[in-house]
Amino acid sequence: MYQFLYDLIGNEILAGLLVAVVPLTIILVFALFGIWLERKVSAHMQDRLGPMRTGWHGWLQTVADLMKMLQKEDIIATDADKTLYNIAPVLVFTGSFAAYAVIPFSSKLLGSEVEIGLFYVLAISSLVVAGILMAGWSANNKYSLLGAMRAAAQIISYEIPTALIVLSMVMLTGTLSLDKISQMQTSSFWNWNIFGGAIFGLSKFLLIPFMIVGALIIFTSTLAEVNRVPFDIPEAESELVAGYFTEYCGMKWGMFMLAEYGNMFAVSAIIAILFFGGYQSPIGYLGNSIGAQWLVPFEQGFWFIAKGLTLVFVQMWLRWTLPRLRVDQLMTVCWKYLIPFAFINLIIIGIISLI
Amino acid sequence: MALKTETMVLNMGPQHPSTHGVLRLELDIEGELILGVKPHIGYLHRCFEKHAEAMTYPQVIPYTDRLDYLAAMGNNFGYVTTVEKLLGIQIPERVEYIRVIMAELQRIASHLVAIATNGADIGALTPFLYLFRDREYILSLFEMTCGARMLYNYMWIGGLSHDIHPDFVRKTKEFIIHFRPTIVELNNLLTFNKIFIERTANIGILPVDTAINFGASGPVLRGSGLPFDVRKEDPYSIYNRFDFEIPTGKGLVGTVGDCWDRYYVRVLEMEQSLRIIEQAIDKIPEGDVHSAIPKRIKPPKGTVYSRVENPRGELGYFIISDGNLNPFRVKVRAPSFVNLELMGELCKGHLVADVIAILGSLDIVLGEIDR
Amino acid sequence: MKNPEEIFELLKTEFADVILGIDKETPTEPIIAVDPTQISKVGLFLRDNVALKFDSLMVLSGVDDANGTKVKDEDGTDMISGGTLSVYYHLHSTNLKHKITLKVSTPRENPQVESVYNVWRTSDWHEREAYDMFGIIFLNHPDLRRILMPYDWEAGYPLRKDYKNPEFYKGMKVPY
Amino acid sequence: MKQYLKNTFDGIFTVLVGMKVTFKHLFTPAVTIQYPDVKVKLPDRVRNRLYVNMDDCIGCDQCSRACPVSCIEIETVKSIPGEDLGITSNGKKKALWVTKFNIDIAKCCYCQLCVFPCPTECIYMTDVYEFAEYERSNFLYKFATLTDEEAAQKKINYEKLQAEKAAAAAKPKPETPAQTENKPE
Repeated sequence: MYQFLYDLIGNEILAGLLVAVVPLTIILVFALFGIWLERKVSAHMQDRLGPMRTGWHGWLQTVADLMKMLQKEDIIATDADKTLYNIAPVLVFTGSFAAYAVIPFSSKLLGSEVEIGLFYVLAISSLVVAGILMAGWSANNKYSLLGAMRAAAQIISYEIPTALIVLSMVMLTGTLSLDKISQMQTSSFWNWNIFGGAIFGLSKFLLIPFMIVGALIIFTSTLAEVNRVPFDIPEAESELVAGYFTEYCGMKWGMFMLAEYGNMFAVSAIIAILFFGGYQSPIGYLGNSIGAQWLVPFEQGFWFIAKGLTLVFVQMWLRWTLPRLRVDQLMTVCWKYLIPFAFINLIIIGIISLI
Repeated sequence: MALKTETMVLNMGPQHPSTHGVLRLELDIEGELILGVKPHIGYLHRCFEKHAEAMTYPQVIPYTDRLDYLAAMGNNFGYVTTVEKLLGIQIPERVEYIRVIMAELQRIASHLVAIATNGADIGALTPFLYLFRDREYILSLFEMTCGARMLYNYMWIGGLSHDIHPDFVRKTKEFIIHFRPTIVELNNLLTFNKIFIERTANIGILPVDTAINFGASGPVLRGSGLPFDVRKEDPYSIYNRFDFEIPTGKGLVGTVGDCWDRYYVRVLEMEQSLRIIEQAIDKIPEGDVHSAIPKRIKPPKGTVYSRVENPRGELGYFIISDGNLNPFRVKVRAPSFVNLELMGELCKGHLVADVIAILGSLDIVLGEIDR
Repeated sequence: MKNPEEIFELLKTEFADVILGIDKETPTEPIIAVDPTQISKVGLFLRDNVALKFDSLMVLSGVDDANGTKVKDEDGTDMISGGTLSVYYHLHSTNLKHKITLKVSTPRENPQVESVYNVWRTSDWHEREAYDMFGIIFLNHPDLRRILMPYDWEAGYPLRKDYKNPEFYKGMKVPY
Repeated sequence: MKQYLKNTFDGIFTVLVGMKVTFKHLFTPAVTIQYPDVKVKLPDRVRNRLYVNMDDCIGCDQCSRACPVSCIEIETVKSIPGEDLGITSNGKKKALWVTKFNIDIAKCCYCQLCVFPCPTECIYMTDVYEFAEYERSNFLYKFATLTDEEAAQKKINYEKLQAEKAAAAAKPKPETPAQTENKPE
């Protein structure tokens, strides 16, 4: 992408900025759309209508809310640590936004073609923890503090099963580059990693059950990393009011919200890349068959967004179905269930990939 | 080297999403561990008992509506049976049947809120909406009958304010048919959900002797395994004519007397209430619901304590009459008031999140705690 | 299952002059009058005796008997002096299914009743409420504070018949 | 170990059962309505804003006495002979000028206790439930049809009559004041 733009414009800085603008636009538009989708999904699951007045089925509702948030007075509690308090939402948002740098939306549209994309995503998404801790500590509110402590413990713990599954995928594909992983799963859904990847023979069939388990584990643990129900205990509105962002209001609160929805799509994108073929079409490309090569990247973009949104929908679906866990049970799920399963999964996949 | 630690006081409420009103809980916590819970009440104190002393007997009825505002029919029922006992008057059969049907519908409506909010406290918001949808149906039945959805002033001393609507019997039968699948759905979605069980089983265990000593009643006591129900124990109105069971906590997924048992007792009780309604709805005799209402209500001197089984437990009215038009003293034994006392006992050694689950399972209504 | 007369006889033989009498005139249930300073002992006996087993205190209610001398003050309220305040105990046995009502009366000027906290824990808040509303002091109660009214309410005890609302509470106008 | 595997299975299975329930509801029609655009049909016994049909009111004060929150205030003046106040729709003869009939609807608790004692059924609850106001004073509904001057005139007329009577019989009858209950608020 950068290379393409650099060739086109011939200016390094401008090209770099343009590259950055694309994911920013996507994250903002997605957050707006995601919040609307969340509202509509929850409403219809609960036999309600949801927002209906602003635009067709209320699709402008989030825009209206954003307008309201921008106009709100920015209240900072007297006893808050002002510096940290102001940095925290920016840091959280940066963490979730920076992850988009390496996500390949299609074979042409990707911010940076770094070789260690997967590693980068895992690292940068941990930045969120620092932001959350800052938010919780600086607000000088007991609910915020409890929420932040819970969040830190939770996110750090759930990094482990995520990393273990990512490790097994890296072992199988032999690369850390998200683009390369996507390219490997080309041409048919049968080549997706969830179906054992683009290999043939016995090992492919042996891999399928373990791949499904792996996909479930990484889905669960990323769910916890983005603080969604049933793992939304850092926010836990019935216990901690709003957890670490209890004291925030206006656009700073909005940034936490944007970061949350940005994160939701980011982790869905990672799962889509690792297991569901990334931007690859499951049925082949229309552009190839009619001979219009320029159409292919657009189709890829469509498939990528579609896969990501499907996973986001499942996240929402779960949110409106399940109660939330308690903090110790959350740790139990992680350390006693997900990590052993992920570890066994890693070993078995390793053995299978040897034969 | 030991780190210096100190306990933190967390003020939960009076404004908090899940204290079910304006209840303030003072939690002494160490990390997330609860060392002690002190409830502070009185934020909703409306001087009911003082008001009642200045009202005539029928004028107190609208005030009783506002005690347990989720079960106003039950409050009316308790008050009017107490005053009727004091007056010693006979009530027409038709009135008795209609009262029982209304009280049982109200019990279902109230348990729906209890279950829904208990679920919502634990994080399941969808069952909340499903159950409120069905509660609306019951409220519409009440609205059709007496014109109000929540604060009915429906049962009067010696009778009822309105006869039932001509459509009432048909619509109630429709409701029963429509409602049974909702219970199944609720069980699938929430009751037997693994996460819900994990959150409520073995939490806030209340042994039966503690429960009795603390005066707990209603689903809280029955959840501890004692089949105690005023409807059977001390039958008032015409409850002895109906065939129903008293569900008790059995420790199906945890220990007897835990939050899940209290929750599940409510689920089972809705089914029993449906049974009572089914038995009563076809037998409503003909008659005039106004015939026994005394023109002038002036009870003789005396004291009376009478109790009914409200959805939240044993609701008692202690009335002293000095032979005037207004009561000399009305004391309400509010079930939530007594049940809330258990908070400090139940919460010890649990986590902050469990406080919410325990409070939800006690199912308090601040309207009758603060009176 | 025992009726109140039998229970009265039983109590009379056990405690003699602590039990002051039985009032059978009330239309609904007889009331046994007890000495206010000995109620805890009587309660313990009622709870633990195998023939009685009153394990549950249904309700404890304070009552202003308003039987003292009444003097009208300038705004028309009856100011009462002398007479008694009473506490009613409605007991119930979940096991043997019988009920009984006890009553203690205590002078209005110095209302002191022994707490039954150690017998029935449920009396904790009921006693606090009776204290809050009538000013009845429950001896040996571990935590006798106001419960429904603000902790720093200074205008007296609201459910007494001669209670007058204050004009202001901390600078806020009380009657609206 | 068995318990461990059972927990894992239970966890996944019950989550799937729950998801099935919510997915089914995704396609059931909503039960909520677009409120100000669509309105629920209220049943005929509905209890909302009070209304007084002054043509039928005989000023008997029974509603005011029945009210548990004292939100109805009535003042009446006796008519003098020769004045025709008309009759109510159910044939009762009116004998009192209603000079004041105020309902403070902000205090009203919608208990309907005032409706039943009314001998002419002139006070009743309507199905109007949207009557929010910006000023609290707007909630004081004044139903009396007489203007202030007319009311004052009636009072003077009556007092004159009383004075005449007193002069005639030297035994004046006291004017019946409006009875309202005094309750501590």
